Formats: sequence, C-alpha cells, structure tokens
Amino acid sequence: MSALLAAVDLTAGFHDHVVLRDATLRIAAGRRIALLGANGSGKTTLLRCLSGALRPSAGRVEVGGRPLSHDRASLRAHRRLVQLVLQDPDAQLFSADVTQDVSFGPLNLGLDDSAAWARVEEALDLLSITHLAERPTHHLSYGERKRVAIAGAVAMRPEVLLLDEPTAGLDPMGVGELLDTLRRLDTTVVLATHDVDLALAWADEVAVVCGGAVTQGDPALLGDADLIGRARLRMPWQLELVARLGLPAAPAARTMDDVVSRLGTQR
Amino acid sequence: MSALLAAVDLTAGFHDHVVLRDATLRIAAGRRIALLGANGSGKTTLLRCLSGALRPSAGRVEVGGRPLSHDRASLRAHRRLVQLVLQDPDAQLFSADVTQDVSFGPLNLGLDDSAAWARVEEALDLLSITHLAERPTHHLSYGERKRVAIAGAVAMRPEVLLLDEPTAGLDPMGVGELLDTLRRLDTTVVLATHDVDLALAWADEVAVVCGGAVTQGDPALLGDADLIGRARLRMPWQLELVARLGLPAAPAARTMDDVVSRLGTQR
Amino acid sequence: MTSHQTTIDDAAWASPWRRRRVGEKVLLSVSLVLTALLTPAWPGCVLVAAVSVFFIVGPARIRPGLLLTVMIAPLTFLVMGSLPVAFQFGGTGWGIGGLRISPDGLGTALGLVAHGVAGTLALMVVATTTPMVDVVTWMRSLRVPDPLLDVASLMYRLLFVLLSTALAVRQAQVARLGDAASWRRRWRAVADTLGSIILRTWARATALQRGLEGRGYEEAMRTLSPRRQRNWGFVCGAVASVAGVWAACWVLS
Amino acid sequence: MHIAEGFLPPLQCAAWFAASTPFVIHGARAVIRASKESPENKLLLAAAGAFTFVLSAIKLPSVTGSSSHPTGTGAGAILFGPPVMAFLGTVVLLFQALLLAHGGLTTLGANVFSMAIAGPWAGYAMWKLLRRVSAPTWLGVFSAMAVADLVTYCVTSLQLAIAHPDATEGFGGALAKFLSVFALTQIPLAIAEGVLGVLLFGFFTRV
Repeated sequence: MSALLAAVDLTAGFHDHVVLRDATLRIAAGRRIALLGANGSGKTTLLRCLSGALRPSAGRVEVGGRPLSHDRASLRAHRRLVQLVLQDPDAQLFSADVTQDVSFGPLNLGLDDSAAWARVEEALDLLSITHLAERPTHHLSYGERKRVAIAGAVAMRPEVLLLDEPTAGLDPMGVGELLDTLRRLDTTVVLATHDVDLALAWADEVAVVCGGAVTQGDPALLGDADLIGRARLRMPWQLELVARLGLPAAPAARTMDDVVSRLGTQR
Repeated sequence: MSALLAAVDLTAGFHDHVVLRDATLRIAAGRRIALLGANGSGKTTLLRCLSGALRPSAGRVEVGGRPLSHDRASLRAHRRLVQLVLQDPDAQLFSADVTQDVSFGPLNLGLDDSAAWARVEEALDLLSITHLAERPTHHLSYGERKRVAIAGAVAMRPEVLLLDEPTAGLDPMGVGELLDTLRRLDTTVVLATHDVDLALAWADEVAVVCGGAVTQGDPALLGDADLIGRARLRMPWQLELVARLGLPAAPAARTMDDVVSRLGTQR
Repeated sequence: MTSHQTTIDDAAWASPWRRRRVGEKVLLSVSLVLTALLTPAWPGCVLVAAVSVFFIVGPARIRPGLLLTVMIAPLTFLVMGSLPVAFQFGGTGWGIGGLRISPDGLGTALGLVAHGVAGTLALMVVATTTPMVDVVTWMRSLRVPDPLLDVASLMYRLLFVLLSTALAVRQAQVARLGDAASWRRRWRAVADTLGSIILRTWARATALQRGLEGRGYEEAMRTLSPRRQRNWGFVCGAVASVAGVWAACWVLS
Repeated sequence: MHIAEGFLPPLQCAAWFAASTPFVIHGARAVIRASKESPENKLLLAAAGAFTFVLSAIKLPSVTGSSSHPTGTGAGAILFGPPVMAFLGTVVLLFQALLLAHGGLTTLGANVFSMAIAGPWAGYAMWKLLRRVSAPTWLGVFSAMAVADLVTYCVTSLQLAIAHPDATEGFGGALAKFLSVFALTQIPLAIAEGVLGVLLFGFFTRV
C-alpha cells in the first residue's frame, strides 16, 4: 500500500548545513504519528519538507505514491491536502481578530463567504474556542493563540495535519484537552514533540529523528535504550519502569492503566 | 527563621485584572523550589514581584524579613540579590554576541572590565556554553539562547535565581543538563514549570499557584488530587502509580528509583 | 534564517577577518572607496575593483558566488541609472523618440558603471568581513554619543528578531494559500501582517526593556567587546595597495 | 531607490553630506533627549528603526511586475516627527548600504537627503496640512505616505540630473530622462504605499 504522504530519502538543510540526510517517513491514512528528536535534530525541517514549504536538496516528497513537484500549481494542490501548524502561533496569526484569521485559508480555497463562515464555525467548534470568535488576536493568551493557529489549519480541512510542538508551553490540562481535540478530528496527524510519555500514550506510530535519519516504528521503539540515547531523548517512564522491574517488554505498557494492570497481574 | 526572600499577602495584576490575591511564598536559603500552575495562573506575575520588576498593589516582598521598598536604590540592591530569567530569551538578549550580552549585568554592577570578563567566563563555563562566546545571538538556536539568558543572570552571582519555564521547549536531555547545571550552582533556585514529574523529582519544595493564591509545601503536595485538579495540573506519574496500586503514599516515591524500590519491596 | 537580507551579515560573522580591528578594515575599505571615486575609470576603478575582489575572495575567504549575489542589487541600479546618461537628446544614431545613443554618452555611462562597481566592491571589503554591529561599536571611538549607538546596536539585534517573524508569517500565509488569494485580499493580508508585526515589535521592545531593567539597565548599555591587536602588517598592506593604485594611475595617464 | 556607490561626482557627494548634516544632527539631538527622558524610548526608537529596515523584506503584491517594497518614511514621520526620522533613516540607510549593498557610503549624504529628510518632511507637511483642513484621516495617511515616496523619487532624480546633465538639453533634459526611467517603478510604488497606509490604518482601528 502506498502511503498517503511520504518523505523518501530526503536530504535537506540550510546553506551548507545539512540537517536531514536520506530521511524516510511514511504516513499512512488515518494514523497518529509522533515525531520525536532533539532540539535541532531536523523535526521542523522534515515537517516543512512534507508541507511543501521547503524543497529538499535531494530525495522527494510523495503524495499517494507520486512525487511532489515543486511548481506553483502542484504546491497549491498540495496545500489543500497537507497543513502545517508552526510551533510559534505568532508566526501564523496576523489578522486583527480570530474569525478573520481562521477564515483566511477557506477564502483562499475559493469558497464563498457563507461556505467559509461554515468552515470557521466548524473549526472553532472543534477546537472549543467558539467563545473567542470575535476577540482581537493580540489580546489572546499563549494557549488560546495556539488553538487559533490550529483552527486556521483545520478550517482548510486538510487530510494530513502536521503539528510542530503543539503542546509546548501548555499546562498539563491544556495538553490533555488538545489531545482530545486531535482525537475528534478525522484527519491523519503528525505531531512533533519532546514529550516521550505523551508520544507513547497517544501515538499509533513513532518516528525518531536522529543523526539526520528517521527511525519509524511501533511506539515500543521508545524502549530502545540505544536509539533513545543517541536521539537525546529519554525512555518513557512506562517502558523504563517495566524494564527496571524485569517484566516482559511486550506488549508495551503505554498508559497508566496498562502499567497498573500489568503490575496487578504480576503481584 | 525569616526567609531569605518572601512574598507576603501579595495582590498584583495588570490594569483591572487581579492575578494574585493574598499570595504568600517563602523562600529559605539554599532551597530548590518548583512553582507550578496553569497557563495564566500568575506564576510569572509572582516571579516578577519577587524580582522587584513589578510592584504589588497590596502586600509586600520581604528580603531577610525586611520589606522591599521600590525606590531606585533598594531595587538596585535587590537586583544583586535576586535575578529573574524570563521564559522568552529574546526578551532578555539584546546584544549582538554572547560575550557582550552576558557582560551587561556584571558591568551594571559596577565591576571593572577584567572582573566582568572573569564573571562572563565563569558563567559561560557553568552553563557549558564557552564555545558560544563569540557567536552572534541571532545565529543561536532556541535552547542555546535560553542558556545564554541564564548565563546573563548567573554572571551577576545572585543569591536567588528565579527561572520562568527554563525547560520549556528543551529536549529531554537538554532538560537533564539544565537541571544538572542548576545543581552545580550554589544558589537558591525558584523554577516555574508545567512539568509535574520534573517538579517532583527535582524540587525540595513545591508551590502551586491556583485561584490567585499559593499553596506551598513538600513535593508530596502534588499527590493532592483536589489541589492538582483545581490548578489544572495532573498528578506526577510516580505518585499516581503508587496511589493506583493502593500502596501507602508516604514516604513519597519521587524518582524512578524510589518507585522501583518501593515496588520491589512490595512483591 | 534563509533570506538574502542576511547574506552579507552571515558571511561577515564567519569571515576570518572578523577578528581584525574594525579601524584597519575601515581604513582599507574607505580608502579604496575614495580611490574609486577620485580616480578615472581606467585604470583607477578597474584596479580598485581587482584589488577589492582579491581581498574579499582571497584572504577574507568570501565565496565568489556570494559576492556575485550581493552585487545584483547595485548592478540593477547602475544599469538603470546609466541608461539616461547613455541616451542624449538630439544627435544621430540608434535611439528612442528624441533620444539617441551617442559615443560620448555611452562612454560616460560605462565610466559611471565602472565607478559604481568599483566603489561598491570596495565597500564590500568591510561589509562582508565586519558585522554591522562591530562598525557601530567602533564608532564609539569616533566620539559618537552613546545613546545614538545604543539605538543603532539595539536596532541590529531587533531587526533579526523581526525579520524572522516577518518571513515566518509570510510563509505561513502561503501555506494557507495566501498566494492564491484575490489581489484585494492579498493587499489586506500585507497590511494586516505589517500591523501585527508593528504591535509585536512594540510588545517586544517593552518586554526587552523590562528584561534589561532586571539586569540593572538604567541609562548606559555598556558591554564588553574583545580587544583586537593592531596588525601593522595589515595596515602597511592596505596603504601599499591603495598607494599602488594611485601610482598606476599616475604612471598610466 | 538608493543612489549606488560611485554614482555621484566627489564635490556633489560632499555637498549633499553638508546639506544633510544639520538635519541629522538635529534629529540625533532629539533622539538623545528622548532617551534621557526615559530609557524605554531607546528600545522603542530602535524597534521603529528595525521595523523600517524589515519593511524591505515585505514584498507588496506586484504592481508593475517588478518586486517593490514599502519605505515607510511617511508613516514614520507622522508617528515620530521628521527630525527623529532623519536620524533613524540615516542609520537604516547605513545598514542597507553595509548589509544589503543598497546605496553606498559616498552617496550616503545624497540618499539621506532624499529619503530621510525631504521625503519625511514632505509627507509630514502633507499630513499637517490635511489635518488643518479637517480632511478624513485615511486621506491624510494616504497622502503623507504617497507624497513622502514621490518626493524622495523626485529629489533622487534631481540629484542625478544635477550630477549628469544632458549634453544638449542640460539639467532639464536630464531631469526628464531620470524622472521617466524611474517613474515606471516609483509612481506605482508611491500609490501602493499610500494604499498600504490606509489599509494599515484600518487594521489599527480594528484591534
């Protein structure tokens, strides 16, 4: 089966500094993928390549098995399919108020005003920020701005949503609410994060960026001490605890519930 | 014993919006205190009051038991004692290169050039960023800028270092390195964070900001489900696991080692 | 940051001449600039251009490609600005309307381009090897009042912060198909972007002010800057090169 | 539109430096005064200067096919007054000469005169005049920004015509030539910048 979206043997970077080297990531439809890696490892670069914003110096981005060409028409079509939300909401928000900002994408899709309105309402509703609709963007808190930025992408109804550190800077309950929202969305999601515990509990698949390459696999991959060490991550507590107690690693205990039931049966 | 630094019955906010109401936090010399709370709960406001940057509308900041008056001379003396590192490094870095930036504080203390140089070298060394000394600020990564901002405060050799979300946005190993650095520093540290697991493992004391007030106590306080819920936090996994398994809460299991040994003795 | 706005600055920070005294580089660069201005196109400007290129891509190790990119903007102006000089009213020969290309006009225009190219290359000797902020710091020794230099060096820091925000916002708009919008909506987007950046710039300046106050900022913005050794070899080399150009002009004319 | 290095004869370079210097010193005094009043002003002025520089990174939706970007000197003059703009504009021009190779060192005096002095003062005068006759604010903003641009363009053409008069028609002929060759980009830009000013004004009434 060809992936919905894929980076194949991608090499990319800035000036002389190569960040990714022969990196491959395949994103199957409907999956939730957590992208992990150290600061500066190339997570953002990979997301930018996948979104079409950055052109790799070698390798290719594939959409449904076909290579993405970087001409204007292809990129436009690509942006209907794939939306990237940047880490800093201020890089994305520019309009005077929330409704205007969220409507920017839908109107650019060529929707008429009433269809665009419907999209805006839908997106605000999905992100549980209907109450912010008429608020000026510049008076919102950080957490609120993050949600508005995501709403702006969601309103374009992409098939793949790429999120760069959407949970960074949110309080624990805010993180929980955001993950609930992402579950409600009916899209494929790639989420870059530093939070290994969250990745283990939330993702269907993980992809670890390390040394310019990507290692993709089951979330249990985060129990690979060698990979984790090289990638400047740490092992999720769930996996570390199970390993330290000398319990069998498989099936991986991914949530608190898993750990509790695993320990319960052992005693 | 009077605290080295304290906020007593503090009320503070912006315009008509009161953020803190009768908040009290006592910081004893040599302690490591984690300050927790939701986005917008008032952690930053509290830190700014403690640093003297923000004048509370009621209540007082006490230094060694004596109230801080906000005249210029007192504030000058206060800044030698207390340094605040803001969450956004770009709100603190203003020079073109790292050495220049870090030297700003020491020179403001009235040190001569050679003494200031020594302070800069010391601070860069403590933060393990000697290699960045001549690099331009705008070429640094986010994590590097965060370290430089901390170095700028450390170079002033404060007795109390207030850090607002220093670990936000850092990869797990970067967080570990930063905490190691803070252990090496011989100062009292107050660290605001959203990371409850980290707070539990690192801090001598925790302070939870909720509803404008501060609840201060032993890190085991993070096992108080009611407080944690109101403060939009979550329980650290160490405490939650122990509770879910029906094991006695005290003494609190704070680290992976604690949990492993606790579970080991139970089996 | 990937932007042509920072090409010269990036090169300057990486240049092996970064650690030379600013005064020495200014001496070399400015005397070459003045030589380009004061000597005839041949041989003066040609020699100045050659000497400048030699220093830039030679000892200062700047990529020739980079130098070429940098020269596009001034060349555009030089070509456009020389056209009205090449074409003159009246006379015979090829032309548009009442304007005709004359040999005299063409000569003057080519001379102007030569002066422009040589002068710009000479200026690039200091620009590609010296971060702007070093120049500002060096101006302290020229007794320029401190507040003015503080403003200029803060500008330097802030412009990179703003530039990265501006580029990020533009890219994010393109990601949401901003380039497919109608002309009217694109104009509005540009205005809204500028407005947002102004608001954020203000917020940043205020945040920075507070951050600096916490570090003891009251009036002066004093920082340490490394002492650079005077290099007499470099000074002599600079003087010799410029003198060489003048001597060649005198001999050849 | 900045006059490139080497494009003006030496004596005229010196003359334009002499013409600009009093304005720039006047502006520098205003800046020093402002920063003595409150250290915060240094940050705000630096932010304004940085913003003026960053404008050159903002491409306007194409008007003539060529890429054009706003200069913002008109708006700066309204907000900070022409003296402060004379100083900030000088620093920005120096930055542009060294960071972007736009303009030059010996032509700095001439460029400062057209962009940081004549443009802002003309824009400011237009703004004051229209305020006096109680014209709508949007018209004032539009005119100030467009006029600042137009005057800059005219003064630059004037400087070039003085430097390089036409062989037969002299100064007048040269002025006509320079005005028309740069009109292609500069007149649409002036209008564009005026429109941008009005839209920007609209933005600030909405936030």
